[in-house]
Amino acid sequence: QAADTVKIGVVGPRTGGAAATGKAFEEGIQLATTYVNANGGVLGKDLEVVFEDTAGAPDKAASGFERLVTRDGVAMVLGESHSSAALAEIEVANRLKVPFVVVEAWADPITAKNYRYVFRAGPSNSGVVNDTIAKWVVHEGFKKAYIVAENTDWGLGIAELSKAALKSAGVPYESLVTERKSQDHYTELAKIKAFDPDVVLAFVYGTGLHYFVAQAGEIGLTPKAVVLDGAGPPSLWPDFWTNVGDYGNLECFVSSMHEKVELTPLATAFREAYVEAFGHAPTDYKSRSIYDAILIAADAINRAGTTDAEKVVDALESTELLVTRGTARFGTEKGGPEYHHWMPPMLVIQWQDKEQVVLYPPEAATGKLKR
Amino acid sequence: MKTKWLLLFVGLAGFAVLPWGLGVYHQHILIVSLFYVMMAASWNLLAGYTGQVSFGHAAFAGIGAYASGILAAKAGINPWLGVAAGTLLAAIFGFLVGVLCLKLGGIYLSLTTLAFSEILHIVINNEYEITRGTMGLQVPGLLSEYSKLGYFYIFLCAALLTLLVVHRLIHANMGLNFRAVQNDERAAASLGVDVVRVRVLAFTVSSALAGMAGALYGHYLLLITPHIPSLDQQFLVLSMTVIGGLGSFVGPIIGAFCLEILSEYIRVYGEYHVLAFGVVALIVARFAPKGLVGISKSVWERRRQAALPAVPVTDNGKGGARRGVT
Amino acid sequence: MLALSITNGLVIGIIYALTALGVSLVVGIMNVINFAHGEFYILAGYFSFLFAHTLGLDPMVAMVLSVGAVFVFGVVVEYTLIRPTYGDELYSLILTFILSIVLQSAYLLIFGPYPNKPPNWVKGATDLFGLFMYGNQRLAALFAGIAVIALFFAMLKLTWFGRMIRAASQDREMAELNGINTRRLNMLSFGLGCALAAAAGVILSPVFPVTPTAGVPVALTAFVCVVLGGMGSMWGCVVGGLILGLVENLGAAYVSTGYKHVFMFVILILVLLVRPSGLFGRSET
Amino acid sequence: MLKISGVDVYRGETQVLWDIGLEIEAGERVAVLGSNGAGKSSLMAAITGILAPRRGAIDFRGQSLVGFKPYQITQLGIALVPEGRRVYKDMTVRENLEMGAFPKRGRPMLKRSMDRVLTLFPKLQERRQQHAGTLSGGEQQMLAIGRALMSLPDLLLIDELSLGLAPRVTKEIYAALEKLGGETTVLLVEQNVELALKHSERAYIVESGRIPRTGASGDLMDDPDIRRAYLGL
Amino acid sequence: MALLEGRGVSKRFGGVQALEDVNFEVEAGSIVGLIGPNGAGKTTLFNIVAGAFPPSAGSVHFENTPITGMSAFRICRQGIARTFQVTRPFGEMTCLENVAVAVVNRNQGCPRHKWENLAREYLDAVGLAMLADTAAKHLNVVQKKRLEIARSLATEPKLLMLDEVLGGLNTQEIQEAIGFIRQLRDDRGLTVFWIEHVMGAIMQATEKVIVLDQGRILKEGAPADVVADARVIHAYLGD
Ligand SMILES: Nc1ncnc2c1ncn2[C@@H]1O[C@H](COP(=O)(O)OP(=O)(O)OP(=O)(O)O)[C@@H](O)[C@H]1O
Ligand SMILES: Nc1ncnc2c1ncn2[C@@H]1O[C@H](COP(=O)(O)OP(=O)(O)OP(=O)(O)O)[C@@H](O)[C@H]1O
Ligand SMILES: [Mg+2]
Ligand SMILES: [Mg+2]
Repeated sequence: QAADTVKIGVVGPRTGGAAATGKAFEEGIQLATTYVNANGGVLGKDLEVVFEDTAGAPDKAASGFERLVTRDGVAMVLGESHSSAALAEIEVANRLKVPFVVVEAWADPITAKNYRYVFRAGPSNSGVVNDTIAKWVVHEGFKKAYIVAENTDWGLGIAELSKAALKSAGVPYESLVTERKSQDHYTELAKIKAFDPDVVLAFVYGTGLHYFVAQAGEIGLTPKAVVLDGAGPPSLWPDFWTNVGDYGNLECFVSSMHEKVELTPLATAFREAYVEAFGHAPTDYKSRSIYDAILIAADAINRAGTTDAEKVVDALESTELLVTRGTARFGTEKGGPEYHHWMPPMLVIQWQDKEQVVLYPPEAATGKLKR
Repeated sequence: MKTKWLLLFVGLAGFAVLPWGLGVYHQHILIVSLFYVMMAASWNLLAGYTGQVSFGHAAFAGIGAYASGILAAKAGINPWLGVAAGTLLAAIFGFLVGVLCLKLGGIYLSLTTLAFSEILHIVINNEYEITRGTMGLQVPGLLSEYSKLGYFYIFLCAALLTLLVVHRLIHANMGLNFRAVQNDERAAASLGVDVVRVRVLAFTVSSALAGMAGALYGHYLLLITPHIPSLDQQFLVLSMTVIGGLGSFVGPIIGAFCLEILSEYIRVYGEYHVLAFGVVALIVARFAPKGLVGISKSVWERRRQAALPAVPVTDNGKGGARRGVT
Repeated sequence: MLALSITNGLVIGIIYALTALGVSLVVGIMNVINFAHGEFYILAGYFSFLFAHTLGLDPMVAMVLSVGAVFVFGVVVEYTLIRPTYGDELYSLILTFILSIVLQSAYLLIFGPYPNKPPNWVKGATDLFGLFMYGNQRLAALFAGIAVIALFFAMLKLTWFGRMIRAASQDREMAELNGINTRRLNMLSFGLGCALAAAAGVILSPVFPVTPTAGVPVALTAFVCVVLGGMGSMWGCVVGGLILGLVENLGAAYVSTGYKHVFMFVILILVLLVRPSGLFGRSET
Repeated sequence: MLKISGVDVYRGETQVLWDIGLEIEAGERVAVLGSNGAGKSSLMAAITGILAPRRGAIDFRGQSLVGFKPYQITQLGIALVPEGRRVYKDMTVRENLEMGAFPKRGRPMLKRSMDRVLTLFPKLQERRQQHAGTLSGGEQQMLAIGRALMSLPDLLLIDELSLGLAPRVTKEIYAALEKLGGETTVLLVEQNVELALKHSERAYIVESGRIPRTGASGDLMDDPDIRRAYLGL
Repeated sequence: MALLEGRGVSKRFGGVQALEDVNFEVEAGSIVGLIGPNGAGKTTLFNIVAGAFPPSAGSVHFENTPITGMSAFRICRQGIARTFQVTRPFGEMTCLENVAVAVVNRNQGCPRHKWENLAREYLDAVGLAMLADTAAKHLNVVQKKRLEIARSLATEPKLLMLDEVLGGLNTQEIQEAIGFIRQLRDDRGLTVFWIEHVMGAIMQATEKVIVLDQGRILKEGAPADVVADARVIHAYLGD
């Protein structure tokens, strides 16, 4: 067909609990399409991105993904921030043979299944835990750790990985599961306090984290112990400070973005474009993640010279592209979760008087841990 | 009578060949619609014909789905057997919940079923190793290799089966009992109707049907998630029935197709579509409690009323009550 | 840890009771279960957020205004939706169920998915009996909750309006014969029921910021309280609320944090099995 | 004082009263007799506005009551002692009486009428703080009458005064009514025809929703048909 | 021999002692009247026999087998049918269907055409044939009472309990009704237990009258003796 645009699909939650992510995605999409089309577009045509809401629900995600392909005829699909949804989507991608670049879904199986059409240009649970969190815990020399996981696939999954990592690092720990919907964590926190850890790894997504941090402060668990937000974005959400108040100070979180630390010139360009477009600094780093993914996709299609799935996959496998978070390069050795996976560097950041201070990795550090 | 059957047959045949002319996307919509037909029809059996508003219908679908899915995914049982097992389990749970609160009737049933579905949710989330929590449980399909057409016919048969069961129940003698119980329990009992049995029966059957629908749906999506037994689903099923026509046989069928197709078209408006849905449901429920079917009926009635003069119902010459022209 | 669980149980329990009172009131008088009760609670939270942050009003003023606004909204709902359903409890249940979904999605559109948190009245935490630290805002909520409940019962016992409510809830027709305009009374008491939800909402939203869907568990707990305490029994649902609060927290402390919210349903089912009319309910023949 | 003419009343779809006509002068004591289900209570319901007549006129002191709600009619000075007492079981005797004085016409006089009722029914005096549900049938009936009197009605309607009451109690209550004297007009519905005729000046007979007969109580008492139909003699 | 027999039946509702130690017998094939002032406990007694609720004390025997506390539908299937004082038709259903409910529960699994005919016969018997397809809520009071009788007959009972079926009938209709009930007894061999305030009817129709007053049996015997009894006149008929 002689369409005058090349269509790419993006899946993500625009409604439901994590609708915030969808918003971040849309921002990233806007900036990326402008950028790509300003730099020659795709196959000489304009790039067009179709957004499909998955509401974070796997079944919606699966049918939404299918709709993108069957109804809108997109060349490839990017995005997703819910592992549950992503795991449903990769099945469809594999069935329909459509290249799919996962962006912010961390569950290992996504790439560990070694599907030919599935890629990941973003963190994975094992990546974050082993390369960043565990190393940081050791680096800071914490004595006792406590692991709190929300009862979702992500929470429980990453908690397991952390236990393993801490065990092998020889750091004594305890852990508990918390009800995802619950807003009241006092009893849980009392349990934690009784154990008297000096670091708490909190794998609680969304505002659940805000309640957790605030209440941890109230019952006096912090600042004696440090809380690490194992997800990242919630600590950057606009209402973080209204929800946690002063108790947010000295809270740590993992993130792939930092207002000061910019690993590549493209990152700077992104921030400027973002401020230009939305009038404030980027809040949720996921806008930048999707931005990268779109650049990668455009580059792959251009190198493939066609939208034919097989060729595009080959092109993706040979990707060597400088994006905002460094140079994107997908692993190709089958077997583990590293297959078709590019793990961008993650940072551990601490709020110090509402200033983001990078603690880890040392080479990027802008300050020391405060307690 | 003859013509009626003929029409029905032709309609069915037409519907059966319909998907051949459609793309996979529209086939998908048809299949999902059929799923909702099953859900709505079986919920209507309960709410519409015995006056028990259950908020646990989606939960029973969930039980069917998870039972079948877990058997297939973990124990490698043939999905078809799984579906049967799921249906059975849903029936058993339906029976238990029924016995627990049907003696209480009305509001209590509604609240208990609500509680039941909440419990189910929490269990699914916590028993993550078995149910895969919100990540969803990957399950094998019903067909050796995936075909929308195949699924369409499976769902068509299942839907017809459901409708048949419901139809038999409400038109056989049992139907009389249902309506008697709904109208006046004590009077019914005084005429030899075993009220509790009638209710438990209705509840068990409708749960079983929901269970079957859920199990099939799970094996169609190839993925079973807590969304199947969610309140959102319950809301969809309820509004479909209410908009179509509570307590009428065709109501749920109409409602299911209308709303599923509608929702596909207003999906583009993202967040707005749930709202739009709710508002429509609210308006219908408030101003036309008998739903689309009721509306068309009353229009038809008025025509007839106009046609022939209202017949006064005489009563032993005392010039008593006239038939209320409503 | 025990001390903290119990304290926290009582605090949460009082709030549960406060929310449940509204449901109980409406059931008692109109025999209507307001499924959207939780959404009224949430609405109040949003209002006090708006009034305090957007309009920059004093938190207390904002709270009073919010309760008032929700009361008015409740009255409107009664007039437009509930009135035609009198005598058909299931019909009203269906209507309010749909209403709750409508409100939820409306909130999502208007206020977005993020939680909205009105300003705290007080900051920091207090060391209670040298046993544990406890958030001041929560203590404040506790006292506010007790105050509102006390006020409500005083109103029932001492004012004409209270007597009207009690009379109508026992015998509508007779109340009408005693010169009570029961239609107006319905409207007012439905509004009052919503206002009670609103009171709970404004008191609690600084502790637990409101989100579009946060009303569902709130309403659910309220229903459980009401059934637990016995339909229409005011004291019943206060006791019910406290029981739930304690069970939940002790359960979380000593049995399982993940199953925290299952405990109350288990209690509910047990009660239904042994005493269907609830703890304080009169079992009618 | 009260004038009813050509009234048809329905309960839902079923007609229960046909073309009823009835008149009461101020200060009179009038009885309404009839078998079960004849329509006596329905008549009361029609007067007090619980059932809106579909046809006919009901005038009270020259003012039409048609279309008025019960609470409005009470304000005008008509009080009903309903069939089966209908006291507020979970409220104390005092609160029940206070509810009776709810109408504006009664409220200012609350204290005074309270004393009046308590002297009229000394039994209630003892039970002031007791919950009405725990009263005996007779006491409940007294309370119901007392509650009706609290609104200082000009016209008092009593449905089934002796319903389920021991004859002795019945006598007490009738005695109390006598004490009221002429200041309150009374329309009395009775199962016990004997009693009713004894305690009224005039009587209407309701039979399957119609009023086939009316007359002075004395005459009716001696009427052979009445004796056969209602006294089974 | 007594078809129905109650021994020491008592019932309390909260404060109200509705029935107190009531012993009674209803002989097979007889028509027994039950009278007494309002609130005497007549309907309550019926409710207990019919299983609407159990007695607080005492026992009820039907054909010498205890039926105390049996659920209503079982008792009905044993062969006891009752009508309600304030009629309880299935308003949304047609008269035919109203009766059919009784028919299909008596003859389980009987096909449609069969129960339709049976139901019509019963409607015919009470003179409601022409209203067969009218929704019961549209009937007037008298018709509702007839419908109730048709329904209870359709359960093919041995004992028929009537609660004030004459309420609202005029004198001539009352005569017809009495004839009808007599016939039921003579033709179908029914036993009738009958609450009625219309003394005339009781006098004519019954062989035996039981007088209840404030939950106790005041007098039991032939109609003539009963109305002559001073206490009965005092408590119920009025002196
Ligand atoms: N709530 C009701 N709904 C429908 N019909 C009713 C209702 N109450 C009474 N009826 C019917 O209306 C008719 C008139 O009833 P009403 O109570 O006025 O008679 P009554 O003379 O007061 O009888 P009673 O002596 O039992 O009080 C009766 O046949 C009765 O069956
Ligand atoms: N379900 C109930 N709950 C509480 N009290 C009841 C109940 N049913 C009846 N009663 C009381 O029991 C007593 C007897 O009532 P019952 O209906 O048997 O009288 P009855 O003899 O049938 O009078 P009537 O001639 O008016 O029908 C009355 O005081 C009544 O108030
Ligand atoms: Mg009456
Ligand atoms: Mg009776």
